[in-house]
Amino acid sequence: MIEAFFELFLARYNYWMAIILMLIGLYALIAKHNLVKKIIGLNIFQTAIFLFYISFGDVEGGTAPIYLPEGIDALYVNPLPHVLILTAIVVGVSTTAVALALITRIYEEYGVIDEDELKELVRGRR
Amino acid sequence: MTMIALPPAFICLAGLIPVLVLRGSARNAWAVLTGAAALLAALALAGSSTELAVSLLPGIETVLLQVDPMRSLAGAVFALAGLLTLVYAACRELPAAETMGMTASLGATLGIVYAGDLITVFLFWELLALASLSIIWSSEDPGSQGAGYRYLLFHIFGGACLLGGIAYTVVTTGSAAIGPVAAGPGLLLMLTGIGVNAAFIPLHTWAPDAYPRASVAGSVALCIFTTKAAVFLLAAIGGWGVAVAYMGAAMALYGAVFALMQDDIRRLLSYSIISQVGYMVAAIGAGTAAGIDAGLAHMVNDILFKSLLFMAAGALIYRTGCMRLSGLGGLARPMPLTTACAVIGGLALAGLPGLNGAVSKGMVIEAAAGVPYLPEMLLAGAVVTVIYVLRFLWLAFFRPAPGTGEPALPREAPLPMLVAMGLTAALCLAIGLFPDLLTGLLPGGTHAHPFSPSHLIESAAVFAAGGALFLLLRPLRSPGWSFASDIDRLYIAAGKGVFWFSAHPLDRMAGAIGRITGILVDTLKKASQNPPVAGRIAGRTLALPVVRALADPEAAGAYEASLAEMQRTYPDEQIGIWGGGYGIVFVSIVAFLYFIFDLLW
Amino acid sequence: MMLVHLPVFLVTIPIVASLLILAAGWHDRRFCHPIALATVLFQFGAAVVLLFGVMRGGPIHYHVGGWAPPLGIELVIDSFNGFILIVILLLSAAAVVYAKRSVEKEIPADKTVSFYVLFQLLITGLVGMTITGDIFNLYVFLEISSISAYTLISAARRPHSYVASFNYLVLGSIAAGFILLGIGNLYVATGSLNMRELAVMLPASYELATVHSAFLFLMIGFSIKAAVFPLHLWLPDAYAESPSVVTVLISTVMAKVSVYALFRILFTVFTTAYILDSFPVTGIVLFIAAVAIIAGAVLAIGQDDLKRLLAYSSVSQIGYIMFALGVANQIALEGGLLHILGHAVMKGCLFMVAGLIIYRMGTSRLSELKGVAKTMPVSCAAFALAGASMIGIPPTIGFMSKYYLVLGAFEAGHYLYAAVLLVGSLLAAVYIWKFIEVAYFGHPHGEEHGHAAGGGRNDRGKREAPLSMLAPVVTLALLCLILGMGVEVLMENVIGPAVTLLLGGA
Amino acid sequence: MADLSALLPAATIAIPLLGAGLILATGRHENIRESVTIAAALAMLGTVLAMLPAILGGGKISLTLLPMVPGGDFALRVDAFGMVFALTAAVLWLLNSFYAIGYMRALKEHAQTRFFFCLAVAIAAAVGIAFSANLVTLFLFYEVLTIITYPLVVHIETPAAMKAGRKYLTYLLIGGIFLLAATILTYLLTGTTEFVPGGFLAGSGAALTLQVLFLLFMVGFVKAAWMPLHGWLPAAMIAPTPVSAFLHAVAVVTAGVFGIVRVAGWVYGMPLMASLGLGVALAAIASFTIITASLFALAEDNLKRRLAYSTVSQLSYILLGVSMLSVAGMTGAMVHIPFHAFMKITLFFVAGAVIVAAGRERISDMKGLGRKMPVTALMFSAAAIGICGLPPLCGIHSKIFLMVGAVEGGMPVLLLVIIASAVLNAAYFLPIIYTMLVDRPADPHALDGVAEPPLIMLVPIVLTAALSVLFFFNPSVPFMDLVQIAIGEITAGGLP
Repeated sequence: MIEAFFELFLARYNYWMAIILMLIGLYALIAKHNLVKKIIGLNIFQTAIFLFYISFGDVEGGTAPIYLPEGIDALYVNPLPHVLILTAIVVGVSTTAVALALITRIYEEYGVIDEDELKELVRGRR
Repeated sequence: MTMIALPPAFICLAGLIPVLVLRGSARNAWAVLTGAAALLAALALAGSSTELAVSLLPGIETVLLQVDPMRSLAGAVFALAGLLTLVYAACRELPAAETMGMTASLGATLGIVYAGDLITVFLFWELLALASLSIIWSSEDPGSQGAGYRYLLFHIFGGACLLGGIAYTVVTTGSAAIGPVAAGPGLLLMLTGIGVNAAFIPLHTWAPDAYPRASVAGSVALCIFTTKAAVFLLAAIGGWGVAVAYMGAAMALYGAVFALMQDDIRRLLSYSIISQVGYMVAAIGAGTAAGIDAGLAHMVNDILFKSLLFMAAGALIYRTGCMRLSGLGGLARPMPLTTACAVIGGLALAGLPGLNGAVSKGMVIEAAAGVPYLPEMLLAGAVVTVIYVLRFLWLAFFRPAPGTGEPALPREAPLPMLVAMGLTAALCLAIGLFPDLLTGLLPGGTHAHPFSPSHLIESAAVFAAGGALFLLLRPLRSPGWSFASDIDRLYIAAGKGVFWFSAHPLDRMAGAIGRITGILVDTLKKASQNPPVAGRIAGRTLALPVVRALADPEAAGAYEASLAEMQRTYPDEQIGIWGGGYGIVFVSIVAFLYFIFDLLW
Repeated sequence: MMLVHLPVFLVTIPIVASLLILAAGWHDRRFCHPIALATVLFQFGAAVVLLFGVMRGGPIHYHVGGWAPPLGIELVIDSFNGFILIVILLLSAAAVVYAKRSVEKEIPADKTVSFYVLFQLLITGLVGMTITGDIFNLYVFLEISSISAYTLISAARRPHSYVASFNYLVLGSIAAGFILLGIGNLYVATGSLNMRELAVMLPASYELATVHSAFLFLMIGFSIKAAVFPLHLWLPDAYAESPSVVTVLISTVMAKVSVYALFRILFTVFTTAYILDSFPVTGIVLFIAAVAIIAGAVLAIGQDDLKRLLAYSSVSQIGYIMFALGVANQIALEGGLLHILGHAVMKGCLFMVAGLIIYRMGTSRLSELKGVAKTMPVSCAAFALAGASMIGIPPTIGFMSKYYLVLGAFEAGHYLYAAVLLVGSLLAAVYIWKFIEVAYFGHPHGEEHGHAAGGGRNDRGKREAPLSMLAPVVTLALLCLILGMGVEVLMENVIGPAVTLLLGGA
Repeated sequence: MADLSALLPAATIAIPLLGAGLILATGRHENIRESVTIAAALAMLGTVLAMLPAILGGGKISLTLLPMVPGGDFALRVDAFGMVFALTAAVLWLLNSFYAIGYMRALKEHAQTRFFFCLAVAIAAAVGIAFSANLVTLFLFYEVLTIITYPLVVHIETPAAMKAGRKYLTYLLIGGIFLLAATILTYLLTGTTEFVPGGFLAGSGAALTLQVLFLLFMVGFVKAAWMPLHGWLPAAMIAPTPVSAFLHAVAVVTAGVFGIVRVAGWVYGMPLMASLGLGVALAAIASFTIITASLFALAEDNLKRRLAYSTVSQLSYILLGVSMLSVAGMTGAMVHIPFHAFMKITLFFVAGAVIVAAGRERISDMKGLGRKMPVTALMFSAAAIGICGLPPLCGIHSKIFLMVGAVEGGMPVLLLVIIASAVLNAAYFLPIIYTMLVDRPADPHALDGVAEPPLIMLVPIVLTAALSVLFFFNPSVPFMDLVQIAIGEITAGGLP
């Protein structure tokens, strides 16, 4: 019982963090009416994924994957996820940039960044 | 002999084309010429045994021309009568359609007579109906439209039935040769088909319906061909059961009785046709060779005296313009010749020895002797015949003219009419006096002896009975009471019913179906503009009564207002990210559940 | 020598070209279009060469920078994505030709350069997605194309387009996140990112729920990108609001590539064994596809705006392709691939015509387009032809793919779903006819149809669109017919092998 | 020579298509456009006639154009039965072209180029149907015919016309879908859709499957306008009269019945039909249609619509003949296709002539028209009489064969149906004849200024009527002979 509980929650806490963060992000993304807050939610969501990657790339007591001189073979963490995540982060940032640009445009056009009011305005104009 | 092998029918049909272009007396002359040519051809065929077969349809050989004694007799008589009719009709210019109709019906009848197989018969059968239709519709009588309409419907029905019967023969025997039909549906159909033309009860109503509506000359033509052609076909096929004989007797009585009760001359004569055809059918139904002979003989004679009577009646109507017995009278003085012809025809019809009617009527009753009660029925018919003949002659010619004072006396009938009537009357006399003129030609070689004591007594008795009744019963001598309705009222009602059905219930039904589908389509279209909202509106509308019932007034009011608002703004914006987002949350939750699931193992 | 490196040139040269455009455009705006055109034509040519190479010598594997997998990134071209490559580059070429005048009309002059750059990047990203053999690389290219798409949608500076683009961005990012997550799970399960290796390693852990969740995430992610029915909500706005040429590109090429990725993941990474046995998903897919076909068509019927109508029709048509995926037998998949091609061609043509109409008439609302066929006969004729193909009138390609799909469905015993397919084509007839009726038999401003003496005068006031825009339209319209007639050739040489490949055959 | 003649079928279809293209190209110059139509019609008639001797010799001309889909290449095969349809269509297209030119010009109709273009493509599709070698090809042309006739139906472009057009399209497209399903199912059952005299379905599936399949086919061939799926035909009467005449009395509807006969004789085969009890089912449908349609016709006052209902009923004569599953019945059915076409097109021509000359469509307004337009009225009467199955027109022949077939096929009940419908036909045609020929208008001056239609319309009317009479006197050449050959083919495998 205890083992199972331990096994389920504590031993894999990193996954849980990821999941919870993701759900928080998604919630913000969907439920918030302020477009900027939506984007923040999006960022949280993405960050959660990044963390997930990094965490499963990690190895207990591993060092940074740097080339070591002969003879010394240290245990080092898996570099590949980290490399990937660098790309992902770049992508995320650019996405955010585009999103914010769009929001400013929307604000210029409609003068609001609240979703419901925006909806009304859009319907009104169409 | 190829020249002779030309079927008379085709002569008439070929003669139709010029009728279209010719006018006035030229047209009449041409028509008479055609008739004469047909007659010549028919006579030329007599005795020869030429046969002309073409294969019109695969698998069925159609014999257009086949000659045997029976055919040549009938052909000659029909051609003769047709010629006389055309002569009679030449008294004035007829519409082209009518002249064509007459010529065509002569041709069609000759075609039926000389046809060597049933398919050919059928083709000419239908043609005859068409020709008669054009005769009827050519009349000025306003009633002629409906009459012609009903006439053709009847005959289309008959023709189709006949074809059904023919189909049976073709399938069962493998050929369309004319001959006795195996019992079964085929027989029934064929009998119905012929029966329509032969005016079997209750398929007879077209005759008294149409004949009086036709023009003066037209009715003469009509009275000759249709029914007699049917009789000829009956005789040619032969092998009918006794039932047919009794049907004949029934017709004889029925027709006679109705003839007695008519006021319209030609309607009277139409019923008389039915009655006389009854005699022939009875004889043919008796089945013996003598019966066939008798039937044919009576057919020939009836053609003569009945057309004579129709001609006379026509002459009356032509001169007086009145076609009802109640309006006529005392015409013996102004129109002696017509009167004479009418008397000859009438007495021949009544069967006075010395006139042709007696000859064949005797044969018929002899032939009928084999069938129980048949002779008695026929004799009874004969008595009634005598009565209505006397009535007709008395009221039309010999009684003092009705009305006060002397009406402007009509002149004698025009020459062509007189010629035609005279010739016909002469024939009636000739055959009456020298029966062998006719009986010598009969296929079965039966001989008539109208002057044998038995026959003389017989006819004397009939005349005595008839005359006595006529003299005793006053109402018979008084005009005016007419019994104009027959079972055709029934048919007309039924027809009207069908029209009504197709005009109202059927039409409305179709319309309703169309409307419903239309509504469905429109609903779909409207709903498709924004399904979720449409669904919501539908749901709320359904819930509306419940809300009205349960909720307090202002809440219900608000509810209705929101509903109205929704309907007003419909179709609304498509649901954007908002709804979709929740969908995504849902699927992602599912995914995450898998994820946790993963952690457990 | 060059030929060996052709695959990588497919990706690198356009990137270089986009930089070139930027530079040249700075100097003079008129350089942009020729460069773009040259590039895309080169790509098309290269694709053709590669496809023939594949047809002769089997799949081509190219290791970028000489690093062999798993470390290096691998470009793979086999008969399947070779075919897709042809399709998307064909449409891209058409779009670029079409772009010139449309851009001049719709895009603000000062944005022309960036427009072409992004346009080039979009195509590049899509091409990359198609030819890469590395699943993470796939994600990267996906994001490249997506981001350029978000921006292009709003390039016309129409207020609504911002909102549309924003919606698309949000949903797209979620999708990308899911895809990333899925890839991560796969990596956890196998420790590799190369598709071929994944395919080899995965069966060991098919029962592992990590794999299941990975599969699910990837499915959802790509379904959102491909606008499969319940996740299509970004699509109508995005298609309707973006500039005509962008609509053409994203509605044909982009949608197709997303579908391609879906097929790739399902059939190459997860083999048929997985999707049929260990994680039986086809039933659900089939059901969703059926719903998509009907719902998309019904929604399309409701539209009054031509572009919106076509957008919903796309939802329905994507359903057809998913249908093939759901049936997952040889014939149906052949039909599906054929429909990828066919739908790209005809929908491209239809959207181009919509663009032409906006170009001339200034509106795409059906209620304002009465009798437009009298003004633009050629365009409307093209629309009619492509529309007939959309309905599935033989001998157009639309009919052929429908035939194969129904045949496949019947063979698999899904009679009901086959019926749905047929009903879908009927509904397609309805929404296509909405335009046909208006265009050909509507009377502008209530003009009583004059019994024009002698008739045959329906070319009064003809104002046809410029040739450079008309040419691709007509080409595509004719392609609907030609491809339909020559379908057997395609089947024999390209699609047949591709499907056998997908189904794990040779 | 052989190879050249092998290309004739393709040429027959290509010529009208080519003509259509030229019509579109020369649209601005009416006379050129019209002459193109006529030339194409003549050329097509020529090619068809060129094939006739070979076919009458019992031969076939096969031609595979290009492979298309599994189950059916795009292939043509000319056989006797297809020739019946093709020949009818070719002859009548020529006549109809003249008539249509006269009609459209007289009424100054708009969009004439579109009109003639669509007409040309339609005839190509019709002939394609006649020459199809397999179900797929047939379906292809069937769908094309559906689409291309739509612009003709809605030609006048009024809201009512659009509504009718939608109805038309809905019925026909739904039918097409069913036909497609049936085709594919046939392919799955047998692995082929190639027409084989005597059928190829036997033993390929459970009885129920084949019965359902036949139902699919029936719905698929909704163009045969059997009730209750006839609604599109009266609706289509809003089209210009040449269209109603040529398409909705000849090409389109005949395509429907042609398909059904094809399926009965070349896919199922009569023995199979009998063993599945499909004959009875078909007979029931046909009888119902014949009677009900005639009843509808009785009440209809619009001439064209009444003719349309008459067409519905007459088409079911053909189905009835098929349902008898006997040689004579089949003969009657097949031969009724051309015969009915010739007579019915005459009737429609007259209806159009009345519209042109007197501007009247309602029968009740046609009193005494025969006095002003005698020839027209006479031709109408003649054709109407022919439809009723009276001499001297060819309609009577099919009636004879149907009757014989009914007995031969052991369904004497059908005799009653035919008898009843014969009476009904007369019942709804005679009043028209009377109104035209005998009746007088209430107002004597109502018809002033009405005269015979222009010669270019009158001549086709007379010709079609004359041909109908000619076929009465000589049914064998060519139609009955062709039908005999076709029957010989499909009954070679034995009779039920």
